Amino acid sequence: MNQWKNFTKGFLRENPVLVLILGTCPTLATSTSVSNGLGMGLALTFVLVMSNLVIASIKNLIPGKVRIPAFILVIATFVTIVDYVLKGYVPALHKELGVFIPLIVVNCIVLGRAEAYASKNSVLSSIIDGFGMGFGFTLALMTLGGIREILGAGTFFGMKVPIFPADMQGNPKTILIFILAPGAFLVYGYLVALTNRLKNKLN
Amino acid sequence: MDIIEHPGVVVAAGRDLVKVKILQVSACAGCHAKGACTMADMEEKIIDVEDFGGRQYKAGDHVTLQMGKGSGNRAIVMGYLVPFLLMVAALITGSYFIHEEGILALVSISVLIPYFVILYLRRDKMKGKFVIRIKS
Amino acid sequence: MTNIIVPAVVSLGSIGLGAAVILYFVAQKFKVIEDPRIDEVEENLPGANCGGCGYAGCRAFAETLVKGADQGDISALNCPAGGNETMANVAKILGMVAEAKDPQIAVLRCSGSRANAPQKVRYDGPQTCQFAHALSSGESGCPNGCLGLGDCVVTCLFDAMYMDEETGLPVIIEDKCVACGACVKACPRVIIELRDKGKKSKRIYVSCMNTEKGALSRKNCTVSCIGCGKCVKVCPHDAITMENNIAYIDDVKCKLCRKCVPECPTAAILELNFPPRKEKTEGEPTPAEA
Amino acid sequence: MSLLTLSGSPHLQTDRSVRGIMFDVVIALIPALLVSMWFFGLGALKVTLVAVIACVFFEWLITKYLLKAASTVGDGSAIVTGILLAFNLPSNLPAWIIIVGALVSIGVAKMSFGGLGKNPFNPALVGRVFLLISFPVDMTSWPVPRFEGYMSLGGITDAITGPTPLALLKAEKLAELPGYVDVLLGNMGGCLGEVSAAALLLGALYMLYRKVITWHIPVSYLGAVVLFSGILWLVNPGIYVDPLFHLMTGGIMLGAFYMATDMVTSPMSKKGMLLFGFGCGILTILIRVFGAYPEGVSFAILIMNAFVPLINKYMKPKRFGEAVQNG
Amino acid sequence: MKTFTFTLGGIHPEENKISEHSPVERLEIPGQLFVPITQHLGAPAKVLVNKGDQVKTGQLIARGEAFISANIHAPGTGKVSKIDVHPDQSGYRKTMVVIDVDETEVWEDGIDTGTSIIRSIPYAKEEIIQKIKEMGIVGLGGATFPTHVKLMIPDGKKVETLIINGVECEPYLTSDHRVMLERAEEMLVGVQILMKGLGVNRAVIGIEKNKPDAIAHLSTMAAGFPGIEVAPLMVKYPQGAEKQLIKSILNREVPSGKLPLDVGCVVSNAGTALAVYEAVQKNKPLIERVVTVTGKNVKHPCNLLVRVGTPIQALIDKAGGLPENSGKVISGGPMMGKALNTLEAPVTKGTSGILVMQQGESLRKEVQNCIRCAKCTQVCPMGLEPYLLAQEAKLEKWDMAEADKVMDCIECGSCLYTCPSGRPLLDYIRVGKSKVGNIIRTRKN
Amino acid sequence: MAKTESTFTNMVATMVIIMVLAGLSLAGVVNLTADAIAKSEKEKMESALKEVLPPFDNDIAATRKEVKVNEKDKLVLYFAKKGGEDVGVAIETFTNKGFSGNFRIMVGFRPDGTIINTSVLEHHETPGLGDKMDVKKSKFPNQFKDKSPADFKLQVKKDGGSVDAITAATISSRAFCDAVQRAYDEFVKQGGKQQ
Amino acid sequence: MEYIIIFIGSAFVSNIVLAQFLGICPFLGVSTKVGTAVGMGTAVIFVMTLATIVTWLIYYYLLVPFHIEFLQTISFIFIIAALVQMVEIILKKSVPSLYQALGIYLPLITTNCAVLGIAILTITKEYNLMQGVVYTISIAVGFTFAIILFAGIREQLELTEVPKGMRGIPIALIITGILSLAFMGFANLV
Ligand SMILES: Cc1cc2nc3c(=O)[nH]c(=O)nc-3n(C[C@H](O)[C@H](O)[C@H](O)COP(=O)(O)O)c2cc1C
Ligand SMILES: Cc1cc2nc3c(=O)[nH]c(=O)nc-3n(C[C@H](O)[C@H](O)[C@H](O)COP(=O)(O)O)c2cc1C
Ligand SMILES: Cc1cc2nc3c(=O)[nH]c(=O)nc-3n(C[C@H](O)[C@H](O)[C@H](O)COP(=O)(O)O)c2cc1C
Ligand SMILES: Cc1cc2nc3c(=O)[nH]c(=O)nc-3n(C[C@H](O)[C@H](O)[C@H](O)CO)c2cc1C
Ligand code: SF4
Ligand code: SF4
Ligand code: SF4
Ligand code: SF4
Ligand code: FES
Repeated sequence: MNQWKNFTKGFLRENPVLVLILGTCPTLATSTSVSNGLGMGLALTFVLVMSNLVIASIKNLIPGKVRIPAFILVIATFVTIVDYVLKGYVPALHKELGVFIPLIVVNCIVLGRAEAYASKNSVLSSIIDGFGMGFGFTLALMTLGGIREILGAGTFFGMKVPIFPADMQGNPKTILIFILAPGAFLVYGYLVALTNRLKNKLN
Repeated sequence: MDIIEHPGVVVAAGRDLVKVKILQVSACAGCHAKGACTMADMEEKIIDVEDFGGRQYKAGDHVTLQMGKGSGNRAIVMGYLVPFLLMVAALITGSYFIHEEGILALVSISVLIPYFVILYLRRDKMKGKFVIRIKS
Repeated sequence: MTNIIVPAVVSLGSIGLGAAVILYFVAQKFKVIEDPRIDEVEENLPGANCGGCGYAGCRAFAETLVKGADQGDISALNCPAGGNETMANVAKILGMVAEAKDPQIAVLRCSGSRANAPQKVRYDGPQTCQFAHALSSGESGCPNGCLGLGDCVVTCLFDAMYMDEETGLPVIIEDKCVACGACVKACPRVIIELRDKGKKSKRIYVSCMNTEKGALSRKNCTVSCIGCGKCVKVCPHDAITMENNIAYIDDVKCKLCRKCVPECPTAAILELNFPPRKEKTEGEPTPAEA
Repeated sequence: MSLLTLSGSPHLQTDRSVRGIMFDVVIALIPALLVSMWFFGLGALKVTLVAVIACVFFEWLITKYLLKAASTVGDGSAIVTGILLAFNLPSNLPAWIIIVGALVSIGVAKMSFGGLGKNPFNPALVGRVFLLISFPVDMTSWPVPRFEGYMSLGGITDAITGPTPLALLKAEKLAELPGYVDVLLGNMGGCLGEVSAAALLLGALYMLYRKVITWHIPVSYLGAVVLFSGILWLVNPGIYVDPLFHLMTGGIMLGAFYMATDMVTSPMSKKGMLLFGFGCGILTILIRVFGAYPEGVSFAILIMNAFVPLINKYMKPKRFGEAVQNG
Repeated sequence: MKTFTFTLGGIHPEENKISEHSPVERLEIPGQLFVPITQHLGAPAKVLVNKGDQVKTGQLIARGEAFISANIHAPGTGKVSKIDVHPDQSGYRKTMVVIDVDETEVWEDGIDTGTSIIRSIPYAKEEIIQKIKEMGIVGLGGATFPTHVKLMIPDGKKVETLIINGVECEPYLTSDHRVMLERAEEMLVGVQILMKGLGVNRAVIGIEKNKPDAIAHLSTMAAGFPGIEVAPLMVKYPQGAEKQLIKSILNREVPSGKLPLDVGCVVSNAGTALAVYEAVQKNKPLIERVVTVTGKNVKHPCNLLVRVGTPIQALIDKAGGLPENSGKVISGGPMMGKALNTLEAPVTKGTSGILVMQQGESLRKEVQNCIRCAKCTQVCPMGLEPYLLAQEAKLEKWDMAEADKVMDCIECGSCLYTCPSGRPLLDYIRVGKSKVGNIIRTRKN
Repeated sequence: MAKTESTFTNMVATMVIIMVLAGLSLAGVVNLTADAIAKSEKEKMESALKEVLPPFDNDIAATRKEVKVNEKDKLVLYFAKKGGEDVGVAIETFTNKGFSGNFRIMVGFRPDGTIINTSVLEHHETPGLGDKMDVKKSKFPNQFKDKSPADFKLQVKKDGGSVDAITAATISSRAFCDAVQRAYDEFVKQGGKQQ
Repeated sequence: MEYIIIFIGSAFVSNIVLAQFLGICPFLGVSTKVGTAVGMGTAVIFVMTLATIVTWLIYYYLLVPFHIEFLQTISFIFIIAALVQMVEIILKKSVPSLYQALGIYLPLITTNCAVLGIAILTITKEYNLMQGVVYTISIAVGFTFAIILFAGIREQLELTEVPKGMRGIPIALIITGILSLAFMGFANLV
């Protein structure tokens, strides 16, 4: 496959979040704002790219039957690295993402890519694949986070988006629910429906 | 009566026993992205069926297995619910005598051993409780 | 800081050991990975899940194909929606060869349009052919004719059919129909037939399924086959048979000579995609073979 | 002679229609609307109109442009949803918030599922709870009802806001609670539709008479409220108010007669309806007494809505011949 | 007097018994009679005559050979002009014996055409059953189940009560009502014959309270017939449905998939009792029956004694012709009857009425989404959930439909009648019943 | 490169090797980040302390004093000095009356018992509502500044106190007062300075 | 009392699926049948409890003493995966018929983010063993409760024709959203 296509397939056609519906938990939990979405997206992309790289390079060394445990091990290592690095250098983000950082280890996107792609393809394609998928994930999380942040908090990347009237104390009357749990499900639901529609239109 | 069905393929057929291979998929595999996510999400299991109405099967036949809902529920109770309750019971009673939590934890897990040993000893008796048929 | 490295390495090492042992036995016992060819074959199928192959969906068909290949024979399997090209691709994946099959197409064997078979009563139940058929002989009174409520159109996954508002009959769009046969199954009156597409899509067929005697069927519809047998006599290739008051043209035997068409007193035989006939005098034989 | 018509039996159909049923509900709600206009002035009318128009408009828009189907606004259900949504809002709510609520009610809770009859959750309540959670400030500042209210045309923004009896309860201020007469007539703070128990009862009687609803859900709902709050009251009358007060305040009357009875989102069998109502009652008191929110009706009904499929599955109507199945 | 009724569901459509007070008139035999060879539930009868044969009135022209089948007799004197297809009440063409009727009527030997009432029943049980079978008697209540089969109680079953169905719960129809008024005595003898045939000594005649004259008349008459009682019933549709009637009168419920036999009773229609009387006491086969011809716009709504095989057009002509704005012609009542697509179709043994509906009332309501109002569930006399069954049938979930007891539906139509959304519930349920029925049958084999 | 076979030894060997490698690299990363993590935690605490205390010059971390309230909950006190003089006490306090459970705040007191400032350390209150008790989000906490709980009644006005509650977040406001009151009680108990 | 508070708090107030966003995949993916949902729930309760006990042991008796808490993620995932397999093997060896019946009845129980997540959260929340077990059970009960309700609604929706664009995942998410909305009513119940 052409590498560009390989890279872009995760954007829409095979978007892991909006089309394949993988890794739903972190998607819902960490999309309360664009920056959280971006943070989670980057963390996952890092793990994805690194584990794809390692797995693609050692794929022939691993006996078939311990393939999956070996992959998990590689992934878990990178997850722990990300966990500690974030804790040390971006503690605020680390706190926001909480348990969802270690949970990257069971994320279907990461393992699925390792198993379905990196274990069969060259190092370069695997890295590109990792970047593409990671980018698609990040994109989806940021879209979700963007919608939720604008509607729910009246901000975008923390900057005020003045579309809501203010209350007596001058705070904008935002639609709070969007940064709470129900809002996450609703926005995600409609986004998936919309993506399906878009995808069908493109075909 | 509610019947549960599961497709399978005959792998071996004898006079009294038909062995049927089924593919058990995980909940995740019910989702359409199963191609992308392959973490332990499928397993083949071989099911022994004695009740097949004396019909002739040969390896490779596609068949549908049937089981009463009662059997399924009983399996869940015996396979998951009872051990769970045992574990919790051991934990609660144990907590009155054992104050070192680590040992308590070990004790509560280890009650499962006799349970499964008992199950093992009674396995032939249990056979009759899970009636699996081949749908005609 | 070596104090954490040693226990880390030791404990991980031992977990790794334990896991490897357990997993080894587990893998030994159960783990299966589906045959990768199934996925590959499935990818090459149209993915319409139309059921034209006779299996529950494209995946089921892919499984069957793989199994068939293992047993060395896939000649009985065919994907009408994908056609010969798809079958050739699939066969290649499986290391087999697929024989090309003559393409087929659905034809509607009824010409009972609103004009030809006028409405005698009004049907007011649920608007599906299935119900109308179960209730009575239908609006025109013809017990075998099209009910015009479009069960077939709804079933077609390929948008290959539409209802002609004027005639009240479904129309099959030649380029789109893949001959999956879904409509044939959907029609309660079984008046859609899959026929060989023929050279340049030329087809000749009797567009009527009314098994009643001629006089009776004429009462309901002006273009019904009345079972007069003239076409049977005129056909030089023995392609036409008469059963139950209805003529049938065998699409394999028919050489598309068009001799039967003018013979039919009720114009029940249709010819499709032929060049227009030259003006000709009565009874003159038409030129054989187009 | 024209053509004969064919159809399967039976050849008779009742003259009751969906539209008729919905308009019966509208009629039943009129007394309560009048009472709330009396207390809250034109604000009440404004809120109701905005909600109804927005609901109908969104339903029309969605059927036409998203579902691409024949319009269904004629069946009147969007009007009922609109009125009931409005009845669950304070009378001084800004119009744009009401419109957001209407969009959620109709767009999310109803049309996403395919429209009338397919929604598992009560649309008006989904809308209300959505707003409650999104705009807790606006949704819990109740204008104080004043007899002269109907004269202060649109002077809504600066109306004095005051607590509802239930908010007082939450704040553990039993002393300031209004008396029963005020409560019955509606002279207290609260949403549009929950103010007058008497007006709501009048409408409910009409619906019962017209057989739009049956007695099962309201009776078991109110029964459970009395039972549960009664037990609490008997245990400690010092902290817990008496059942009658619970019955008369907040949205219980509105909920029990108009919202829990929504046929779309309530069980099909009589047994099921009784259980449903009972569950609503218990949950309402549970949330009122122990939860964060002063009022639990909306949540209780929504939670019970989620149980309806299970209730329908396991509580089938009594079948003919069932009793003697084994005899 | 105690009023009996059943407990679950039921509706009360407008009764419209317009022809209630019109005495039964005889309709003259038309020029041509179309006699279908299937006029009963079960296998078609085998034709015994050939084209061109001369037949006498009451002559056996087709024999029911299968276990569940019935004999067919010539309803008139004349020549068999052809044995060919002709549209029946569904509009599909079916095999019929067509008789060109002669001027003068000649009855088959042995038939007593006199009017005297014979009360003594000198026959044994088996003879009675044999005679009923010979004379081709089938149930006139609608299902046209061969009556002799009902009388043959399988070993091990015990029947204690005969219930005579004089309910006539269908709106408009009045034929049973007239029979019970005008021919009460003969009918009661018929009931006695049935009792004897069954070997029971109790019979209850169930009559809805909207026929007070019939209740009164029969009650007095029944005094002279030991073991026969009259039970007044609440006016509620479908009071006349077999299972509901048994529940009303005996407070027993026929379990799902079981027959009345299983709760110790047999149900027969009032008209059937009369036919039994004529068959056994007078050797008269079932060749004519009372048919109500009615409708809001029909000029002369009436009750006619009609020979089987008479084209429906003739009945309508007799009642003053088809009104200008007719929308639907129904064979039977408005709840269970069949809409006709041609008036050429003949009257059969099962035709209880011809109802002409106006255009306005004949069109179905616009179909809307089900609003889950549960009205259909509330009115279903079988305690089913029609909205669910219909949806399961629509989406072809046959196993679910079976589990939800679609086969218990008696097709009374109460659900469709009552649905405010105008959903075609019964249409779907019928499809469900036929599919599920097939599935069950193939499973058994 | 040929694929490694799935023999028992191979499997065990690979797993062990990868595990060991993973262990090594992780231990390395942990070592590398340990300082950063410690630093960031310290900074967080110090910035909170700075927010609620006047300038000080002692090693404040060393003055840390824990007071266990029950098995899980504790108060933590820090004593600030400048030039050997007590300038204030910072008390890390908690409440479990929050809208969504516990939250922890830091309150700084002058030796005379007036409140210098408050800072929210950890909370789960609803964004947009309860989280307004944070200085960064609203002016609500400012009303506590320079007040002495001795005369400033730490209750919301609804309950008869002196505190203006956050609109629609009375519960959080009440809980906030509860936490401050607890800190003040401890302050009084400790006599306002390090003992 | 403390346990009751943990129970209500974790099963209803912050329901694992509806408020904490864990285990969404099995929640959305599990069969639409109520019966299966009940079975799945029971299995999850057992597996989760077992996993918590074991990981708790490992954490406090292995990782903490050796100061290798950073191996938490890595060791937990392995231990849980191995546990799940062990349960399978033990069931298979001890009572093959029971094991086979489960195979037909239930989907496979896999390690998903719910099991791992709860094991980690039990540690993060610094629960002792008893609290941790109660917490886990409550969470698992909450999960079971949510999937049963959800399966019921989906079973009903199977018979109503949902608009094409919304079918499948979108409508499932909308239902979950509304359910989550309704569950907010439990807020602050404890
Ligand atoms: C297949 C079949 C077998 C029946 N067998 C008997 C029977 O043995 N005895 C009997 O009394 N009735 C029998 N019946 C008649 C039914 O009980 C019932 O009277 C008949 O179907 C007409 O009822 P309906 O008009 O309410 O539909 C049978 C009916 C059917 C369809
Ligand atoms: C909904 C329904 C209504 C019926 N109403 C009547 C009725 O009013 N009168 C009647 O004789 N039979 C009625 N029947 C038929 C009876 O169930 C039963 O078949 C009949 O009384 C048996 O007698 P028969 O075999 O002599 O016809 C009805 C059946 C159904 C399903
Ligand atoms: C989603 C949601 C979150 C809420 N969060 C809080 C909160 O964090 N803190 C709080 O005090 N009240 C919160 N509330 C509001 C309370 O439920 C309630 O409105 C308040 O306790 C009483 O209102 P008052 O402050 O106007 O008297 C929240 C309400 C909703 C709907
Ligand atoms: C008795 C009755 C009560 C109703 N209650 C409600 C209600 O509480 N909320 C609502 O949105 N619609 C209500 N409706 C209208 C309608 O049923 C509702 O919009 C449907 O849920 C939409 O599918 C009610 C209708 C009736 C007949
Ligand atoms: S027209 Fe019929 S055969 Fe052709 S594609 Fe459509 S359904 Fe298939
Ligand atoms: S061809 Fe058959 S299915 Fe299609 S409209 Fe005609 S009757 Fe209906
Ligand atoms: S037609 Fe069937 S489902 Fe409908 S009410 Fe009558 S018995 Fe019930
Ligand atoms: S009566 Fe009609 S609308 Fe009401 S539940 Fe039944 S089918 Fe639905
Ligand atoms: S991401 Fe949580 S279960 Fe899949």
